[in-house]
Amino acid sequence: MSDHETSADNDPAGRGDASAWEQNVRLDLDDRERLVVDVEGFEGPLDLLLALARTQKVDLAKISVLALAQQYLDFISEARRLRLEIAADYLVMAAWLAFLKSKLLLPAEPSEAGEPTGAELAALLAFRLKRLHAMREASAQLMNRKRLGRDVFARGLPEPIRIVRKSTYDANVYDLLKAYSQQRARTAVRSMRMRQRTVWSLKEAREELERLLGMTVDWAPLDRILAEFLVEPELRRTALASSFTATLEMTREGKLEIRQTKSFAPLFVRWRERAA
Amino acid sequence: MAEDETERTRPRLPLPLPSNVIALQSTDRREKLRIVEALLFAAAEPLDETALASHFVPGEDVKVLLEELQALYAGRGVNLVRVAGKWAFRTAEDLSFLLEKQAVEQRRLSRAALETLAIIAYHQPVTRAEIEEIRGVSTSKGTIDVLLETGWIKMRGRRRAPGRPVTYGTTEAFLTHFGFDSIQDLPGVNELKGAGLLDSNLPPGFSMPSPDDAPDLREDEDPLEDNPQQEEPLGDKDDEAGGGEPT
Amino acid sequence: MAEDETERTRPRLPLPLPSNVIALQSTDRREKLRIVEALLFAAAEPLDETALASHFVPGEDVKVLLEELQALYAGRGVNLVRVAGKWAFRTAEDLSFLLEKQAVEQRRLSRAALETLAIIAYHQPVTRAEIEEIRGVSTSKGTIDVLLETGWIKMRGRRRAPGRPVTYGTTEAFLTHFGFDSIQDLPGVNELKGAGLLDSNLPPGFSMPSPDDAPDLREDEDPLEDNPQQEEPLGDKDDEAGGGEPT
Repeated sequence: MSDHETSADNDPAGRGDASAWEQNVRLDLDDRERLVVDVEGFEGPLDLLLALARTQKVDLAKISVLALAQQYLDFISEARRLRLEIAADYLVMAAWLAFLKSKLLLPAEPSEAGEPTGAELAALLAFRLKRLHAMREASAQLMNRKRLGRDVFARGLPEPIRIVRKSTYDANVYDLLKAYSQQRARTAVRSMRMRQRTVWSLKEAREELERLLGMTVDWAPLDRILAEFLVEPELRRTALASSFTATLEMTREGKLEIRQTKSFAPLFVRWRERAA
Repeated sequence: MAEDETERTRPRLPLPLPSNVIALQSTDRREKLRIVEALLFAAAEPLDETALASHFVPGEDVKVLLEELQALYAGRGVNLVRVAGKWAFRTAEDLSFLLEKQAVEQRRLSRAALETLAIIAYHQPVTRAEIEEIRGVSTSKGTIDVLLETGWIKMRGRRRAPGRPVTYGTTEAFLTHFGFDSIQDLPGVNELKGAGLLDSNLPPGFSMPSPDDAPDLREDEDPLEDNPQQEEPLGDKDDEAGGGEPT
Repeated sequence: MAEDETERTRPRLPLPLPSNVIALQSTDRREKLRIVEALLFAAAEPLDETALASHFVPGEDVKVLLEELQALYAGRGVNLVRVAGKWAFRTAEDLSFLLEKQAVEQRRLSRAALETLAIIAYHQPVTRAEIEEIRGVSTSKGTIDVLLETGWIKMRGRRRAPGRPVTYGTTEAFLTHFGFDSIQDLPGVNELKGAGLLDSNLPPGFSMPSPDDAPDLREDEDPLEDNPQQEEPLGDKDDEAGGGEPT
């Protein structure tokens, strides 16, 4: 019961509670002025009819459509007398009810085929009123439900599904070996450059020549003197090139003598000071 | 008094399970109940049996587990309920007074909107013209917009009739909010049906339709266009309102 | 096995309460428990005892109610836990897997990771500094982390050298993934040349080690500490990188 009252509060029109609602209407009828002012509050002619029907204080099933039609027409004429503006659809309903009333009062004429009789039209109106009333009740019942977020509550702290991102990695042997090979080759180039330190510099060649020539007294072919350095192909070129340049330099300085019988023939060198 | 209330709110099961049932359960069964309990407790939305079953081996009777869990929570501060054909934990109905602070401020619906909602619920699928016919008054676009905003109603399709008016129906959120397991649980639906009051057309005495929120379109419904916004039916109010005039 | 899990995860309480405790409770006490239960369930955040007490007459021992409720939920799919001095329901820890959804992403290893992996495979056991020396560039912590995540490499031990850097080696999963029967099946120089992966005119003295993934620690390796996390070697990059500078 307490729920009922709460909902009446929540329902702005307060129509959920039948008795309170009826009271309102009765109050309106007691004071015509107020009723007319309240016409604004009616949601159309059917709503007004339903309100008037309530004043008959009978079950909607037993309602007197004729009396209701008269009530409606009285209401409209009263409103007109007060020079109130009445929406068109209320007037359309009034015209229709006047027609219905005449149909109900006059003895049934042999009507044209398919044209409904007065009783049928009355039943139709009664049905529509009942149906609207039923929907009103239903809406009140709906709003009186134990509603989620108002009367009953879901978990306030739902625990969300966590997405666990799991990565699976893809790599194939080819990529792996290619990566290794390329990076090793890359760094191998770098380390070759470091090996160039073993390449003979001019200074190194001079020192080596001085040492080697010191052990000989006579003309000796340069490549024989350098034999020990010419085994390794890597070293051969640099040893020869640097020694030759060094030989020329030392000759120019007067420390060495060079001799060659013809182009591309072996180059002979000897220590000049010894010879002298 | 409190006892009475607990009894009243105890869910469907005819008899409370004896309190030693848990102790008798096999550990395996107890683990299964724990899993269902944890899933439903954690979920932000009601879960259906299929979703729950996906955590078990095929063939597991989740429904039996759910009913056992429901019995376990009957009379507790939190109950296991069925809504919209799914399962969810909810605070016990009789404790609503406690939780007023938690209540989220809900938009007050106008009387017209409430009536329209009820008509859509009971008469769905229903067009705006039919709603107006029942209410005997034209329904403003705003009223339907407000209801669409609540998420309780949706546009379902178009009636295969002149003007191809949009048909409206209720959503799962409607069932969830009002705590219905299915639309057939609407209060008084059978009585209304019996009295012929769910027929949007006349006269009574013919076969009565039931409210139907099944998403499948009826015979006389066409799908909404891909882009219903473009042919928004609520704009052309004048055309449709014609159906609502008193005849 | 399921038995074990339940036992293991049963919260603090030394003994489960007998299952007939609820039945013995007075209706009044049961109502109080229902109230606490509903409040905690609906609350959008953990509640402290003061907040809960505000729903009872002054002097009510909420703590005792909470402990009783906690005992009631012990061993269930949902437990009542204290977090930061407040109370909340939480999915039982052993069921947290229910709330996880695996999203598997297929990812490609970066070039740096591939190189590092290959160096670890050929040169293992190898420290990060040594990897950097071979690669000629510094290796980010992330690269090694990713490789550890793949499960293809592992920390083997620590090099008996200043700074005691971690040594890395490949795992069985590495062999499985790349389809090697043993680590010795990694191709040598000539095979790589034959496959066109290595240039044929490499400098003399270019050599590749014969890989060895034997799990036994080498002479110059010490075991990892019992708790490698605490002395996580990957963090102190600077220290280790020092060892990797070209000398």
